[in-house]
Amino acid sequence: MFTKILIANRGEIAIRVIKACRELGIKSVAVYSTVDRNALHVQEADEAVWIGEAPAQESYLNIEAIIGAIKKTGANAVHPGYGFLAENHLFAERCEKEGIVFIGPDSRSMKLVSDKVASRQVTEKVGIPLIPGMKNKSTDVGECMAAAEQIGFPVLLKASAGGGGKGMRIIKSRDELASAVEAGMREAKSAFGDPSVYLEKYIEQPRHVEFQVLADKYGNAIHVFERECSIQRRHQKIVEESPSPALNEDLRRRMGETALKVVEVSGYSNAGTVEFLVDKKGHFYFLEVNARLQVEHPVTELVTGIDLVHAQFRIAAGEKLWIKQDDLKQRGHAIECRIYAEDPENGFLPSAGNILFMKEPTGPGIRHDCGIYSGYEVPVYYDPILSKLIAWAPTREHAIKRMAAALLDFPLLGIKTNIEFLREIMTHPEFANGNTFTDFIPRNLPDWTPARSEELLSQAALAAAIASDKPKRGAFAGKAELLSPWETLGDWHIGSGKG
Amino acid sequence: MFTKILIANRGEIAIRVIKACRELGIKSVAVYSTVDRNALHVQEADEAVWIGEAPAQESYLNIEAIIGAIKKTGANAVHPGYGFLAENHLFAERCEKEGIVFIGPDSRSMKLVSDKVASRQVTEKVGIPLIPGMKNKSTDVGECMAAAEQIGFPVLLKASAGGGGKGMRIIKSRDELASAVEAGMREAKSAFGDPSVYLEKYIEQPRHVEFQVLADKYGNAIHVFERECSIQRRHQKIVEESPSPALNEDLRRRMGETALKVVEVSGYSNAGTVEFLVDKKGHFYFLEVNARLQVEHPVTELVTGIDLVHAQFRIAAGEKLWIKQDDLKQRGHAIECRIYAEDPENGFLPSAGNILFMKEPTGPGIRHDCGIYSGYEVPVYYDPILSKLIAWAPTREHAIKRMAAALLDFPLLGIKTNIEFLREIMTHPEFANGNTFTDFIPRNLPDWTPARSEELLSQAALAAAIASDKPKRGAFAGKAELLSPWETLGDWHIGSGKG
Amino acid sequence: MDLVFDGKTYSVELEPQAVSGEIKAKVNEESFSQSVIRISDNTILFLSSDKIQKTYVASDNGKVIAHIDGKVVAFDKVIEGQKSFSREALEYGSKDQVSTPMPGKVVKILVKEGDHVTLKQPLVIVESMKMENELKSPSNGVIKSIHFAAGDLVGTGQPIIRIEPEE
Amino acid sequence: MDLVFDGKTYSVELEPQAVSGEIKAKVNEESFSQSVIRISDNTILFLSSDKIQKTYVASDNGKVIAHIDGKVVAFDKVIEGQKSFSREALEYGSKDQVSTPMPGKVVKILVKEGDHVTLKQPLVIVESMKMENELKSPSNGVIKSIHFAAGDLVGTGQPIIRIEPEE
Repeated sequence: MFTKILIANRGEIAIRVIKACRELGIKSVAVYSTVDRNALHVQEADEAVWIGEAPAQESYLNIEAIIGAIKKTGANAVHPGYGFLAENHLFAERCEKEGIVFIGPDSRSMKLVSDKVASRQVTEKVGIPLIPGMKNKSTDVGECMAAAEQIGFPVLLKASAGGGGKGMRIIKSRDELASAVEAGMREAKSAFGDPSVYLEKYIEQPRHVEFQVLADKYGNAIHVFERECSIQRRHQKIVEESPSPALNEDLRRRMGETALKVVEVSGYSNAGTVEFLVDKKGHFYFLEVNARLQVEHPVTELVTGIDLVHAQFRIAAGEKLWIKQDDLKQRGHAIECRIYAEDPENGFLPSAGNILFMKEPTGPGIRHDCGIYSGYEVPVYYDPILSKLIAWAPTREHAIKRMAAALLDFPLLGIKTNIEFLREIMTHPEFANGNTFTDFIPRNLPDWTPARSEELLSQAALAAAIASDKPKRGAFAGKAELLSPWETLGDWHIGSGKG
Repeated sequence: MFTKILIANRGEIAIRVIKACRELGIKSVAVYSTVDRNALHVQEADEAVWIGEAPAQESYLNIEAIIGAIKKTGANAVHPGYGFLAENHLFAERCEKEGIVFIGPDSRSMKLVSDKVASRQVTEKVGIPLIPGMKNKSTDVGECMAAAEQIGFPVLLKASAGGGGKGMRIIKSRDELASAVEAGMREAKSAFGDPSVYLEKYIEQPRHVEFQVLADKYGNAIHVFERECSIQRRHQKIVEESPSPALNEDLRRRMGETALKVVEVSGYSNAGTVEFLVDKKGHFYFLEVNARLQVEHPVTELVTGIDLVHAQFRIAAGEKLWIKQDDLKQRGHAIECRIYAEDPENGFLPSAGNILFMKEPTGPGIRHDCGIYSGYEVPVYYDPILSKLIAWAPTREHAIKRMAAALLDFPLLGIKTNIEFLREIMTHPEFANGNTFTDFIPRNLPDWTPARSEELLSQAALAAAIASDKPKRGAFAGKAELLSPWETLGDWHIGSGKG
Repeated sequence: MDLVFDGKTYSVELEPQAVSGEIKAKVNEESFSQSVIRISDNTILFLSSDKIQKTYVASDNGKVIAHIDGKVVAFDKVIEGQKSFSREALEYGSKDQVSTPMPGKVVKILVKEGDHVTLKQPLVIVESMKMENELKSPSNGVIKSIHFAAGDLVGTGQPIIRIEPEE
Repeated sequence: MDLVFDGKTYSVELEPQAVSGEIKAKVNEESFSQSVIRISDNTILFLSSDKIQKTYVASDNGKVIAHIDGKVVAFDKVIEGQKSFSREALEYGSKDQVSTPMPGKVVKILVKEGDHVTLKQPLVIVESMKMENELKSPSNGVIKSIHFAAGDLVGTGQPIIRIEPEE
């Protein structure tokens, strides 16, 4: 096994990997940009190296700086997390040349699967079902227009080089195409350094279902079942769950087999995700392979008992796959909610600033993969993901209630977040019914704004006034008593209540 | 299902039950003594009722006050937690008379199993293996002496009315007997209101292995596998795990069947625990039934995926058992460490006072059932348990490392705790080897004191000095920056380090 | 003390009753009494006859934020001697201008001076936190002035476009 | 500043070097320099060439507690103008008396005045937090006086038994 791993990432995923290192007695090295000097991942690592200024191009996307940090600290391996360089095959290739183990697929198969067009070509040959679409990626509006005409509107625009919804757009008609393609290319360039896009047939009201796979370097592979990730906003997943409410045993088996076939033909190794769209009739279409650990990997971990980060380490270190497909079983139900710094009341604009107070949800079945802390200043430069709240329970119904209860008692004050919006999803009857299609949010929660009764506002104003009525003798010393006049109150009973 | 449950307890177990209520949409009612006005369980409940002064006899053991609180709030059911009234059959009987559902066994079977002598008589008849011992409980030193002579020293003294190590003593010879019996009776009286004790043959270097059972009101029962709880100090469990490193499939099956036989003959329903001693040859002896939810129930929950508190609710509400024995499987490994307010450097004397700062451990596989918070004043009146840290992982080795890592990053400052001592257990080679006998602590960690190098003390002094060097402009405003001169530091690199 | 949320002022007067275990309070002239326990700087319990309401609070300079029943309310404090201001005027979203709530880069201006625009019409695209965001018109009106061009960096609350609202 | 742990005094002098990003410090005359980031009131990072050491701190009146690498060290602060004191003298466990670190009830006194006792011999049983605890003799010596009887409540640090230690 490795003795020292550098984590070429930040935030909650860097901390997730650092904790995995700590459990295995592996030293961890964090990297950070100037603005991340006080970030939590720096505090949790054994070592940390400054790699550049705040803009990601100068730090977290800066291959030279990261290779330099690996060499300087003597790390044997690098874990890329998700985003940034995770699916950059040039980085993987560079690591291979430098004799550094890249914890992920080899650069050749990464290059193949991360190129959506190339991977379509390979998979089409072996009969894997695909959505009709462009044969080649493009940076030309005219070419896109011609392809769209041939496929037939509505079409879906995607960035060729990356995932996460960046650059993605539904184009309903000819008129919208030019500006949509231009904007998509700009976003693709900014996010992945490559403006190429491609178009495919847009499937209405589909579900997004993906299979987690693990493949070793010797051609052995298993799938670790599915995650349903249909609840999205602007093509960005925000709620994920496993098992999918839409799969029966037969469909699950067939999709799992297809996922393993994709892995086989692309020569993929390490952890990866095979994404599918499932339409209302239960037809499924292969979308792409995410050649990395996914944001939503914890739901799989909780349902199957597999530690995916440890599995990544072991495979990268050359171990043969130690689990058999038949040994795997899904148990109970897990749901993940992504906590974003964004303002649902104002078009989900990203929010940044100082976290004045936070209390992490805890309790049976609750996991919180967290990248922030009380007093942390959320910078404006990176993805607005703050943390991930994951709830496991024996049944889906119970997991939903557990998640809703955890979201209710999760103060995160000082910046705007989507916590209340997520609770709205958890308590929505269509979610309870498993009617989770990718249009869930526009269909069920269009223009959502939080309800605030005058009674609540009065109570809030009272709380705010009490909070501002500080005792005069200086800082809070950690004492629950003697803080202000209210603490001299006597004991209270039910029934002594409201005036 | 119930609409409102009163929790006749405090601390982490009250919060555990309150959270279960919240998930199921059941209103929760807390009770509290005068000294517990600021306790966390009061904050988490939907309602709270004052039931008396700090001494438990006047509040948490005060049946009249608790029945009054149930009636006043209109709760349908009462959950007793563990300790206090949990195994008091008079309380269960009183609830039955008042038409309140007691979430636990009925008073008749509770009375039977909680009387160790009576339960021995019943189980002996059906051939359940027992440790040789007194036929009747006693409050007479002379009677105990005669019995001890007949059994043969060493003998073990136990309180007849309760568990948790209270009143328990090993008596090696005649000379020790009188004072040990007297002290045991005093402790038994103080803890359970009943001074009766009894004696049995003391088995050397045994393991303590218990089986969790669930039985409905219609004679259906399952066992939810075992917990090994051999790591004890003064007969008080401090580390528990599941599966037991000592059981093979055959022994597990036979012990599970025996546990179910005990349940059957005692007419027991709801969640309970059948305790056994296992000697070095793999013989097992039935000890007693704990007629309550155990402190260590989370390890079973994590390994089997059963929510034991929800199960208790459902069974108490009259549901038929919904799980079959064959559907149950142990997955991975879970370990629990009990966090106590006690001072391992000074004979484990209990510690109380103000918690100045606490950071809860988090991360994959970590659960923290917690009854305290930063700023909380730990009162002197009750059990010194503060919280329970539970780690689950795919293997025992991984679970141990996960637990050790979590204990390392668990500051709980202001009172003395056993956290460092627990970490010593987790990192001990005999624990890693599974050599967990009840004499683990006296054998492997006698007179343990924490090692503190001069280098560590210098570093600690430096940290203390920096902490005391407060900026002049008042309270910490939640900002990570601009706190003190150190924050004006530039960015730092590996290698720029030590002078 | 006066607190402003969403343009509305909440005037709160507190009168702790140390003996009875309650406080008397007035919020906008409405009087009520309430049992309160202050647990810590950030935690307050409100106690009524049938409910414990755990409330979290945090404050920063001119702001006090309360978290009740899963809902967050951020108030602006009105400092004495300073005239009252509304949240709208401080943040983006006033009727006569478009600004961004956080620093970002202007990607594209979608209108030009003199254009007639309608409520919610996209006016400018700003990139922040790696996502493009359309800022929409807060009213029907005419574009009065444009203060930034594509590629410019824009700070929190800086007006990007001013609008002459029409009735 | 002077800090006392286990009877030993640690004198710390701090000299922050704002420009270089380090502080110079002296602990008991030994000088070193160290990179430090103060994350919050309770969190400090020490940075050296091969290790980040996250350290937690908390203080209360005369005490400062540090948590480094899973180990807790509680220092007494020596306030200027006040003479230095040792931890032993403040808590139970000084050589000439037995007291309890927390309130409890005396269950049984195991010795009487004039008894010769040996180091670690049990002298008194006190019940706190529902457990009986034996308090042991801190030295070889003779029982000088006994200040409580069975059934009495005893407060933190109150001497229960005084001992005349022998060489």
